[in-house]
Amino acid sequence: MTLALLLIGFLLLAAAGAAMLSRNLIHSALLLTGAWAGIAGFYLWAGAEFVAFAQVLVYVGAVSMIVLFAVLLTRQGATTAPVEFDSFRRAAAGIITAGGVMGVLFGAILGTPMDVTSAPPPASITVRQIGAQLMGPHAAALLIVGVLLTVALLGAIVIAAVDKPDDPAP
Amino acid sequence: MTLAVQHLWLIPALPLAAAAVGALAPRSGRTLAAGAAIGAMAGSFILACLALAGALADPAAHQVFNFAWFDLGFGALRLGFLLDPLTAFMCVMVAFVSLLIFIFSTGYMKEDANYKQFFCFLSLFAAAMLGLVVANSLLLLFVCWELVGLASYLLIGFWFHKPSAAAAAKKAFITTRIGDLGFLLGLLWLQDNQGTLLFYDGGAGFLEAAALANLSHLLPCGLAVSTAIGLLIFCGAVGKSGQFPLHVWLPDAMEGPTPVSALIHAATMVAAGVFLIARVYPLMTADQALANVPVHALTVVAFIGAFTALLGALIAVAQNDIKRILAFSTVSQLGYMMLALGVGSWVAAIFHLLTHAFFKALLFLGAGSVIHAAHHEQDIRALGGLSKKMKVTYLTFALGTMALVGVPLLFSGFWSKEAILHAAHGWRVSHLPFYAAVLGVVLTAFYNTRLMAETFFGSPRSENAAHARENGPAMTLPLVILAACAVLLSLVNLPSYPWLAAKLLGEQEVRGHPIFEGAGLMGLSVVLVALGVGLGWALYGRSLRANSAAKDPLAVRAPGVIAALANRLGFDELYAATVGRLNAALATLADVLDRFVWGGAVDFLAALGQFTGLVTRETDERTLNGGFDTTSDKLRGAGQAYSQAQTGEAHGYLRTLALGFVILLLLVVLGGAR
Amino acid sequence: MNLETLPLQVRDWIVGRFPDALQWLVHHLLSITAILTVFGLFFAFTTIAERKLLARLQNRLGPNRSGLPWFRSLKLWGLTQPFADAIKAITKEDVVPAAADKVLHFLAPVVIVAFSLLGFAVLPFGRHLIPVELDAAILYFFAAGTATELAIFMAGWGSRNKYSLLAAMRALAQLISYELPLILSVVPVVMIVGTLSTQEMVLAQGGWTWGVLPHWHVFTPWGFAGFLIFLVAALAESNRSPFDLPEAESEIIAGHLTEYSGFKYALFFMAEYFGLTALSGLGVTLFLGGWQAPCAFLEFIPSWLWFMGKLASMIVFFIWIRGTLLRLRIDQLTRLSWKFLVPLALLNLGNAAFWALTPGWTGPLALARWAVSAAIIIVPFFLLGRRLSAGYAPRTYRYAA
Amino acid sequence: MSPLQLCLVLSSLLFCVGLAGALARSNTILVLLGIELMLNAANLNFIAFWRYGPQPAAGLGVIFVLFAIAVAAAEAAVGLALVIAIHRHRKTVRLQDSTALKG
Amino acid sequence: MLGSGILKGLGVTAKNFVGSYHDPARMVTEEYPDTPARLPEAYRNFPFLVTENATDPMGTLRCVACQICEKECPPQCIYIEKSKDKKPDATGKPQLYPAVFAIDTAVCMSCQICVEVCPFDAIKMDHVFAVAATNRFEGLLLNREQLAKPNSYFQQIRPAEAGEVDTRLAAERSAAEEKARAAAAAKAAAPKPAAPAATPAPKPAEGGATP
Repeated sequence: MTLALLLIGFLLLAAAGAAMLSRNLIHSALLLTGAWAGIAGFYLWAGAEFVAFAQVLVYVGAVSMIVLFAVLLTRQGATTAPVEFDSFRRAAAGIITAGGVMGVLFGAILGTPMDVTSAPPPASITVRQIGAQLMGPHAAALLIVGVLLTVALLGAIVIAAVDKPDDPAP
Repeated sequence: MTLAVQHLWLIPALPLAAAAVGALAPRSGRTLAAGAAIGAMAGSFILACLALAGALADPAAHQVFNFAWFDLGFGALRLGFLLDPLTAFMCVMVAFVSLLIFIFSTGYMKEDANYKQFFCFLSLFAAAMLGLVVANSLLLLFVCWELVGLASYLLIGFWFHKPSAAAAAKKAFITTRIGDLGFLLGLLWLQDNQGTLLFYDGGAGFLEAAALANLSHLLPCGLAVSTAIGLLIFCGAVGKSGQFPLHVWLPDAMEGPTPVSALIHAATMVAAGVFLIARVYPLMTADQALANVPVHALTVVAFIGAFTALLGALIAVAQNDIKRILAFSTVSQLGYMMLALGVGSWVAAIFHLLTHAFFKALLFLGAGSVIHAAHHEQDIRALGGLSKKMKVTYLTFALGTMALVGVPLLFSGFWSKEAILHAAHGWRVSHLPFYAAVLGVVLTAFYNTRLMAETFFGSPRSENAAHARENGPAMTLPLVILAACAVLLSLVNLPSYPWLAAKLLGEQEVRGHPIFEGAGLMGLSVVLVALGVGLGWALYGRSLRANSAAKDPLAVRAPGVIAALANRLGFDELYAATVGRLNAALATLADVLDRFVWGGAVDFLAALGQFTGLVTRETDERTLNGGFDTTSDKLRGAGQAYSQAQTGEAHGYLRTLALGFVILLLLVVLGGAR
Repeated sequence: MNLETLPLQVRDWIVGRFPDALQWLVHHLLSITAILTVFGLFFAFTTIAERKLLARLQNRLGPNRSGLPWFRSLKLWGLTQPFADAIKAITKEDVVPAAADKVLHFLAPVVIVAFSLLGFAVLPFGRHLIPVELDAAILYFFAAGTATELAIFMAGWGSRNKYSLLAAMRALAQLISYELPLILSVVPVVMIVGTLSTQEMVLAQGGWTWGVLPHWHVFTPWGFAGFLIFLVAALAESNRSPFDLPEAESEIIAGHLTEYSGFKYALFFMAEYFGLTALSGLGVTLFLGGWQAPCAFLEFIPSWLWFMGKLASMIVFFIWIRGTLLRLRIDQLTRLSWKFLVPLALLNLGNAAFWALTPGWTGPLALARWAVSAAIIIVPFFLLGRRLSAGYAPRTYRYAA
Repeated sequence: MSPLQLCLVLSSLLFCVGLAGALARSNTILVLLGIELMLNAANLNFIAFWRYGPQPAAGLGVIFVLFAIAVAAAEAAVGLALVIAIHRHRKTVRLQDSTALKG
Repeated sequence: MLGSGILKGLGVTAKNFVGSYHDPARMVTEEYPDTPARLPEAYRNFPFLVTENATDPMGTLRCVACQICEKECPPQCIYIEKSKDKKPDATGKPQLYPAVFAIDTAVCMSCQICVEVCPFDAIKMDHVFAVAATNRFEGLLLNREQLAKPNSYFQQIRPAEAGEVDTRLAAERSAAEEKARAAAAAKAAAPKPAAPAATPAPKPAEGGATP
């Protein structure tokens, strides 16, 4: 059980790290898709099937697509030119900051005594339960998220749409 | 609760759907709109017949289907549908007459550019009217009541490009609103008092005995609560049914297309007032048992009805517009119905309502046929000689006239009017209404004879009349059907076999009387009718008008009276002089108050403010400014210094955020450790 | 010997021969092997069936020559053609363009085949034959299907060929556009049945009226409309004609397949057919009653045979469509989805809601229920259809009778 | 180390990878992707606590993650649309080039 | 109605499908190696040399080695060497014959110009198409013996054209015989040298035969 978690975690972190380091944006996006799939794997491991599938559907199926579209739409001509780390200073500052955050997080996690010392039997939640929860106590939130998604969709279209209607799309 | 009452909502829903179709159809969708309207009406008619069958199976029962409209804090607001013989008979009548008038309209409105809208409005009206009839809640009834008012407004002003039509629509709307205000007050009072507006609710409705008992206590002014509420509701009926003193809108409403006049302002909507009083009859009669009250609600109803009946008939004598004559006749006949209600015979009122609906619709449609054929010539002085040119119209119109006049034995109008006279005669409170009614009978016979003679006999007195031709089957067929009904409808309530009355009263078996039981009264009435007809014939029929400019024979004999009557006894002027003036005076008063009193106060305050400002400025500039200037300079400098941190670079922000998080977490962890 | 449970008996017998510790592994491996074998063969024969059917639809003969080695006289109606094709594909030279992104170029066919196979895991092939019984099977199915889009993008981008890249963009746009109507056409079924589990959906379609009229969802107004939308969207999702724009050999060579040859090409081909088969299987499961027999007296035929029969007829229908219709243009394609299928699918959702709210309308009201439900979908169909074909239809053919 | 702590360590590592990426890279798309990773790391925590929390049956963690995924999808759509719009107007996708909001 | 066109199209293909099983007239496919290819008469591929007699191909070549075709050939795939001696031709006149006549079919483009220009109807287009060789140089270079095919073969692949050619040649031959007889008669009547009359143009005879 723990072995599986370690494996998933390793692959996940490797994919995410490689994505952040890659000089090729397309590779980054694809590796990140792998990382998202790995996160779905973690959800599966944790017994949250529904969330795992939703994660795959949303991230692998949709978000990665718009990332790829965005990458392809925002490069001028040279599709192969690698993305340089343009400033060593920036990179160093970023990594140092991240390291600092990691340090305090680790300190906090390892320093806090957790109630759970041994893994309980895998918790599982059926789709029916999730549906009842969503439609029952969380119905308002569900509606709001629906509105949010609609607004986001329209907003994205408006923002990304070409200003002049007769202007050919880039 | 049977299936019929559960699906009663379908009866108004069908025309409503047709109205929606008409509203959504493209402008060119004339056939679609008309077809939908007629089809929906036919459907409603069939459903209404089924409902009638359902109601007659158990005439004594009030079948109801109630449901909660929405929940309020203090409880649910409930609406419902009601099926009893009264509703069912009204439904059948409204649906049937509407159907015929819709068919008639396809011919009458053929050339109109707004044909589609016309059917949309008509359907809307029919839906509202049917909804009004089937409602089991005073609230639902009120909603539909206002909707029919709206439809009436739209249809009177249908030819809105005519200034007179627009003015008439406005007048009708506002006048009826005055009455509706009373109705609304009564309704609110009732809701406050009873907590329900349902008519029947298995013992909990406000028309049922338990509730009515709550309404018998007296107000400080001596009236019983039920009397007050009843009179307030009666205000609505007065407005809608064109009773004195709110009768002024109805004749003007004739500016609308003739089918509208026939349907709304003769057969159905104006009868809604009568229907309303009949519907809440238990409420109206709740004060009858009380002896120590100054007046009973029904007494007021009876006097107003009788007066209106006489007044309408009188004014009708001096009118020249064919539709206006019929309109005043309607006012008069509605007065008869109110009279019948007032004297306690609501069955007679409903009987007269039904017969009147048919023969008055017939008369209006006949008038419409005449007008359509005579190229919109409405002045009877300019008509004439149409009996030869328009045989069907002439014959059916004559039948309708005879029914209205009350020619004995064969015609439905005779029997219903006889029932009213009989009831008025038997009323113990006063005989004045009876005499008014008797006089009205004479006058009715008189002006109708005049109408017939001037319109149909003699020779054409204008180009338009000379060129008149009989209309197509879409217009004549409804006439024929209505004429047949006008004659045959008497069979449902002959004194020897009062089937209708029995059913309305919820009796299983029909107890007949000898047909000539009130023979004396009947004889009197025959004599009166003969007198009226004879007078009319003597004045107008014997020596027919030569040309349209010739003076009226009656006006020659009594010019003052006729002038006054032609001016409708000056009610419009009276209202203009009183209500209108009052309104204008109040407006002026408000204006004066506004301009001088409040305006002066505001002006003073403004001046005060200006003065204060002046003082402050002086103080400010001289004493405080130096100090504040320095402070703000410092602040600006500090702001500029801080804004250097605002680089606009997202990376920087993110970094700062992360560092802040680290510091915060360190604080928490260290603080927790401490 | 019970045909219905025969596959299970075989599996249990094999599993029983292994030690207890390994049994679960063998159990799953057997399921995988069975799926791979059955659907591998199914794929092989789908290709030959497609070629023969297409030929017949166009008055040709189709492949009929490949026989057996050493038995030249036995032609076997050309049925060994797929094996010949496979041998050819394996032995062909694998060309990788010099400028290509080697890793992605290699990964693309692998990924696409792997993910297109995943969908089979949740399809109930028979009364007792379902590889994995998942609670959220439908969601799993669509989640598994999304990776194929990525694979196509990888192929198109990794080839470093402008036609391939164009095809990749087309594929992305097309798959995004049609995923929505596809899922929306499935949601009504989920709504009516109230579960995401495929097996329960099939069970919900059991039973017959008078023993002959099956209670399949396709025989309800909303189900029929949903099935049609599903068909169209499935065609587009699996890049089948008339939606095979990413390939479009007449405009962009073969799109993302331009730079592929040999076995990698065969893998793409295989994945396309696996995807089509899986989607057809889902359609059968959701709308055509899954493994349920159409009549009560036909129940003696094992359920998995029914499933495969329905699946085969779906495939045949797809081939028929391919033999009939022309390829769309990209703007027509997206227009059809966003302006026609999506609104219609949303309305169908409302239709299903109406259906779910009125189970009590029985007797004569059942007719009204049907009429209303049909009207909800047919009237918008006509209105939307009129708007969609405004300016295109009715078409006048100048050169054809 | 208990499994819960393992999960938390994993999620914080993922968070830091995302943070480092968002801070170190200059391409706006990559920065957005880094932020997306941080969001996912937070989701991991929800699931971990749901899994090892006192009341796994309540399913609050799952529900929360579902909402978070939906919101993240909306965020990604709008964010990338913004990137495209900025690119169209300024012909750059470098984050440090877009400093019009400077104080 | 939207979709009616699709249904109609499905109907058409369905009809095709059903029809393809019972209506052989629909099927246009020929199973070539099993059933011989049915080539249209005008089909042409590679020229061949016509011989009068199948038993003695080299002796009865119509070709007189005039080398017009060699000159006219666009890809220059014809190679001819004239003979030193003369042989009687179809009309019995002594003529030269090709000692070497070779066509490189790897180069030939089947343009038919050699046939057009040949005044002796000696070279015609063939119907062969499945030509394969293991050697791409010599294997496709055809010599005189490989090119020669009897007139009966020509009649078989192109009956109409062969008939025309045959009647024309027969007319020429009979005209020549007539003339020979007349010359013989004249010679018999008044012995005179008859050599110059031996080359009448075939034109009038051809013009008479073509309609």
